[in-house]
Amino acid sequence: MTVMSYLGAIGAAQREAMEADERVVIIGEDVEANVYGTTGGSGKSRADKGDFLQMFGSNRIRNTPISEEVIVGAAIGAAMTGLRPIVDLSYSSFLYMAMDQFVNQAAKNRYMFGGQASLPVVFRSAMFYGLNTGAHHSDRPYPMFMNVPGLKIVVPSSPYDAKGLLRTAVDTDDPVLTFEACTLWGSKGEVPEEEYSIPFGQARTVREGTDVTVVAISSAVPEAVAAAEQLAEEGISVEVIDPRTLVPLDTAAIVESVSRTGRLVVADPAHRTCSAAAEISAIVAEEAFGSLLAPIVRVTTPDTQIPFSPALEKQLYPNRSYIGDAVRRVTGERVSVPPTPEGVDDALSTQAPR
Amino acid sequence: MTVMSYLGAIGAAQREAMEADERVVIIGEDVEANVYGTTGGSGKSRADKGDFLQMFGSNRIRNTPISEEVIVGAAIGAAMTGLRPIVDLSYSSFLYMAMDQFVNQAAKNRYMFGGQASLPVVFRSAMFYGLNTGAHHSDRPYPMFMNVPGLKIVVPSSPYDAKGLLRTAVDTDDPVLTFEACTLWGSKGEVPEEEYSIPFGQARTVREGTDVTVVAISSAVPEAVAAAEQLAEEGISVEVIDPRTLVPLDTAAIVESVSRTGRLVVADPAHRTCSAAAEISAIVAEEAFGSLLAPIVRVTTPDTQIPFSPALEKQLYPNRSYIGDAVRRVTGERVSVPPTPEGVDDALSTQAPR
Amino acid sequence: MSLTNEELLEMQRRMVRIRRFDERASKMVKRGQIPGTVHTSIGQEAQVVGACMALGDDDYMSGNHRSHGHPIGKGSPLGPLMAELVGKSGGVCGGKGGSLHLADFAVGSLGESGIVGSSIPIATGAALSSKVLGNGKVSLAFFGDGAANQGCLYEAMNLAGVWQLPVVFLCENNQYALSTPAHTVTSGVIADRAAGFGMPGVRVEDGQDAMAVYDAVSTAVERARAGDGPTLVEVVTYRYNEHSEGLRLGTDYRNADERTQWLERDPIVLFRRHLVETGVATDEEMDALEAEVLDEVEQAFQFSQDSPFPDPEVAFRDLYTEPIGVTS
Amino acid sequence: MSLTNEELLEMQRRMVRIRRFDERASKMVKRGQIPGTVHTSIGQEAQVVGACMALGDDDYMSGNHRSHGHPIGKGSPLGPLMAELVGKSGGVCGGKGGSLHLADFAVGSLGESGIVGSSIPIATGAALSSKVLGNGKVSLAFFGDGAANQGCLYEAMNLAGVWQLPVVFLCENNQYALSTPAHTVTSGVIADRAAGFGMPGVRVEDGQDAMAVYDAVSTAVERARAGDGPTLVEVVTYRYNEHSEGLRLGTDYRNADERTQWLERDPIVLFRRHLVETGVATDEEMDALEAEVLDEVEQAFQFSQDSPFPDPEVAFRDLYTEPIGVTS
Ligand SMILES: Cc1ncc(C[n+]2csc(CCOP(=O)(O)OP(=O)(O)O)c2C)c(N)n1
Ligand SMILES: Cc1ncc(C[n+]2csc(CCOP(=O)(O)OP(=O)(O)O)c2C)c(N)n1
Ligand SMILES: [Mg+2]
Ligand SMILES: [Mg+2]
Repeated sequence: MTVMSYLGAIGAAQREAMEADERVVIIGEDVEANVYGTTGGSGKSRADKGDFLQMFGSNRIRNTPISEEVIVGAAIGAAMTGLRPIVDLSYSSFLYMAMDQFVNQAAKNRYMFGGQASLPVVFRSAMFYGLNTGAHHSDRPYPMFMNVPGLKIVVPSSPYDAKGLLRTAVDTDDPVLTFEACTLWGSKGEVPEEEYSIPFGQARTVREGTDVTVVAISSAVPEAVAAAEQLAEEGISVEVIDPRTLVPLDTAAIVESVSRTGRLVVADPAHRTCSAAAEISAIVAEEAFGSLLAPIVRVTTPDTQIPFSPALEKQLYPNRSYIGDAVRRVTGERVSVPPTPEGVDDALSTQAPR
Repeated sequence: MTVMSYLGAIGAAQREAMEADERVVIIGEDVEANVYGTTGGSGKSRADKGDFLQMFGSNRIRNTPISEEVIVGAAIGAAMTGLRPIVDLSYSSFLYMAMDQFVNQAAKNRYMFGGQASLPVVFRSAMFYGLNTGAHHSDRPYPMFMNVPGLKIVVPSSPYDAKGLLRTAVDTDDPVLTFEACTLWGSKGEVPEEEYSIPFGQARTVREGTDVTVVAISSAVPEAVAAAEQLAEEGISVEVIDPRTLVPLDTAAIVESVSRTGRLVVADPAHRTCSAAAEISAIVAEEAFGSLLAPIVRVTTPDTQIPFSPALEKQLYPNRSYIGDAVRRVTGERVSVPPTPEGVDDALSTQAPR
Repeated sequence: MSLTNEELLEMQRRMVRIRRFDERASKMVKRGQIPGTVHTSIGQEAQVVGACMALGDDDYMSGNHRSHGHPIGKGSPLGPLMAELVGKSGGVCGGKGGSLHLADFAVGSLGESGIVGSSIPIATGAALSSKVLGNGKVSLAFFGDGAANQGCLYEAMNLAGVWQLPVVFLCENNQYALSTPAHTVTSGVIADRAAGFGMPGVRVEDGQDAMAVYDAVSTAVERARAGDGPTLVEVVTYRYNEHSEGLRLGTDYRNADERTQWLERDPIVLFRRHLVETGVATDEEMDALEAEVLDEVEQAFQFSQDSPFPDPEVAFRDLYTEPIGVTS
Repeated sequence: MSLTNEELLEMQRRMVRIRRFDERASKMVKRGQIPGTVHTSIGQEAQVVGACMALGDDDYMSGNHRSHGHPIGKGSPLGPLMAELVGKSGGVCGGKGGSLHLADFAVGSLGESGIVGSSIPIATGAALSSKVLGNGKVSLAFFGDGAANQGCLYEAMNLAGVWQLPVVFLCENNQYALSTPAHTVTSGVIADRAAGFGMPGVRVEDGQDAMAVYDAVSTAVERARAGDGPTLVEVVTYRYNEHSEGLRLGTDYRNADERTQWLERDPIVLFRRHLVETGVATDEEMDALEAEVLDEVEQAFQFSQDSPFPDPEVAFRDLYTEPIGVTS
């Protein structure tokens, strides 16, 4: 085991995948200069050991124009003809530019063509919410991609998962979208020295518990764990489950947990309406209804766009306090309904360029 | 009252809105030749009375290049500066081309700019599912737009609603997306002679009942009604609710109905995961849990893309039989889980060009 | 770039194949034997086949809603195509694609696209893969004058230009996009757009002359294969039929005279005359070829009728390479 | 197209305003007084102001992430802009936009955009509205050399061309998109792309000369106002600072000599010299102008500090014109 940051784990997975298979290429804006920190060695300096351009050459590290639609489309076409591209789209907010290619080509081609195509292509992007990056740089759009059959959706919440899931993504013959959480970039964790991969569709039980199941997504996972620790002190035992992949979704693990706890809270940083939380709630309301002892409560980002001001933004996302309140609510305590404005926090800031 | 087809009602609403306000313009591909039948008189012939180009001139009937991204964006820009455009995007499957403009401009501009902008613009499109139009022409993408705060989403299921809701859409100062159901184009219904509009966020109780609430969307509404009629004969009383607008959603009406019936089935032609049905289920599982006597069952299109073959497609969508089975299931009868393949139906076909 | 006699005959054969196949498909639509519609390439055969013959068997292409002409031009057998239009299990996509949305990977057809413009990036990506893998394959993207106003074309042209990808952008300018005359929605000349993106732009004014198309595309393909990057080729042509079969529009957006003039320069008639005049074939041989193709189309029709419909359960296959258990 | 002395001085004043405002903002980022980052227009003032001065007060414009220069160039007061960068209630968008995502409708600024290329259709739509309403207003879209590879630009150019919309497409070619040199990702010459879309394409080689920019854009604006349609103007310029403030890249993608050379042709120094040499102003007057602007920037800073943060509840306003009750 070695300790790695979430961002470092992504870089390491990319490097190992590129070393393992010559057909793996990286395509994206500013990947040559390692602007987003996943195509270099440790640190961001080209001089440092491990610069991708030096290691793999410009034939495989493809610095692109700002043309998301053709970048995504070309990666799909390349995947259909023998390459295994990793496309770095930097911010998740830029995915909309290529929506037609995601939905009409990536998701449909194999199916429409009766299995003639396989599409080993990974689309990476980072969600920058909570960092005062403004409405054009704060999207968490995975729910809309979950509604598109044919895509696989990955939402790692730890360095270990980020590395193992990304490796699986590259090795899979289907199109995968990974949504990385920028707020977790700096988080550190243990990662095996040797290469490994994590199968899709297997949730991780982050913390065991008996009173309430909290299914938490992406950056809500550490918040749920923090809430669970606090609640443990209050005598409430919380089980925290991280689905890790939203498509495929480990329905069985969630249903099994709820069948034991009888209560479900879903913490999801996406906007509320038609969120991943909505889906998980609906699955449980259909498949584990008999076990339910209390309403299913969603802790999501409310249906508003993301304001820039540090005085406005932070209150919007699921945090330990809202999750804690939701758990208390389903265990019978009377609490105010989240989100209640938290007042002005000091803003986090990030070095990531926009 | 007069009898109108669903398609005719849309045309009539457009005509009345254009007559009422000079700032209303129609922008779209092939709108000049009335290819989709909503910019002409009765019938599709220019010679017929009521041709829009003749009535309103080419300054207001704007036949466009095939450039969805700029069409949508230009309509947004025009709305921000004094026009009230109706954009005809023909098939809902083409909306992805302009996704960035929908999400990053239409939905965000007013909010980001602190209320400086208002965006009176309507985006119309038709969903052609069930007509063997293939994977590129069969999308029902409203759930992904529901996940975008700032847009209003309209799904009319009758001529009366189509006309009244479209008029409201044009008269609203916010961006509205209407998803019309091609399978309902030919359906006829009573419509007032005089101009009228239907407020957003008010569900319609299509049929009253006491045992089960069926919330049905778009073309699932007539199917739900047909199922209810059949179930009535079996002694099961079904209440059918059509939300009519998904954003804003008449949560109160749904919760109230479930609080009486104790049972909920949601019939939604969208793909299952993160569907409107998921959202409605999640709302009820949170807000009406105490009234629920049975699992909430969703009848949706399964998470697969849409195959062309008439032998494959029809089985996929919510129909009276699946809805009936779902109702029986929540009322305690043992039935097979939908969808069970139905075998080969004769395919419907449509004259609409692709 | 000179063709052998066999190749010249093959050129004519493929054009006739497209014509007869599409005529048959049109009839089938009218008789309700095909669900939905089809878009024929009738009148555009020289443009399609002239381009395809300039490609090698292993080269790639992508297309659009006018979707059978391209694979036929590239050499696809007719039976599976016809069965696909009917939605049968013997269809080239097992009935899952249907018209507009089919592909025949066996002949390098990576997919026709029902979404106007959407397959242009795909062909560009195939060219990227050729470039990275160094396998010498060329890609060609077919698209219409209407699609030439989709932004992704210019993103693709720019990307292909900077990376010197082996791709040919082939605009089938049949002068209309559905009911809309190209000149009313196109600012400037399509072929002239190439220059600003650093590549040659060629306009084949007589797109009914298969050899003219062949020559222009061959030059582009050679250029691509030599590593000198992309070319934009615009071919001026005409569709004889309505935009799609069964469609009836109230307006008379195309003038009747115009159609008559184009009918006088029928690409198949012209090329047949050329072959006979240059001694490549006799009139009898040409008649025989036509008869053979008619027979082939009849067999394709029979195949489409005899092939069973797919099992309903097939709807739940092929979404992912490893099924993730979607059944309801 | 000749400017009065007052206008010439206003031109210089706006350039200095941009410079000093952006310098102050840069400092504020480094001191943590602005959350996130800002993108300065330092070095590009002639290109911004030369273009804006060619527009009337009522004319529209849209911009991009390099987002304060444009409204300042168009005449925005500095206080609300500065307050916006800090996220205060006195901000021009009440703190909801922030840098990259702000607008000042009072000066015709319809929105800077954090999404590269995304605001080009907006300006095009404003031009459509001018055309339909016949109100004589012109629109201008600012975008970078990087954005020139987004497809929506070409869709917009084509649409503006066929509809003869009164819009100017202004490409700020500062030769880099973030770390990426324009020549490595741009095939052909941006200005040359205009011809294929049926409009004039002008390249202002000396984008540090405010008058050169002003003249080129004025010609385009006149053309637009006369109903003769769009123009593409490419201005060659240079940003002095890093892509965004606080960003540190490991690679040396811009060469130091290059920067030195550009610093020698500073647009503000050049224009001041021009004004003094042509007798429009004395050196003392120029010094006074600089001092006034510095003072203005200081006041803007003070305003941004004094303005309160918005009430948290403000996050739930302004999504729709009529609230639909989103609070949780
Ligand atoms: C993105 C998109 N927009 C609109 C359509 C509807 N549509 C189908 S074909 C067509 C016209 C295409 O014209 P062109 O590209 O010239 O090809 P042609 O049919 O003339 O061969 C239109 C508007 C579509 N399929 N996809
Ligand atoms: C659609 C999209 N893609 C990528 C980015 C990230 N990004 C922000 S600015 C920028 C470079 C823009 O370059 P250019 O258009 O030349 O403008 P400049 O910064 O040089 O003024 C990039 C890649 C973005 N904001 N939006
Ligand atoms: Mg055409
Ligand atoms: Mg630049």
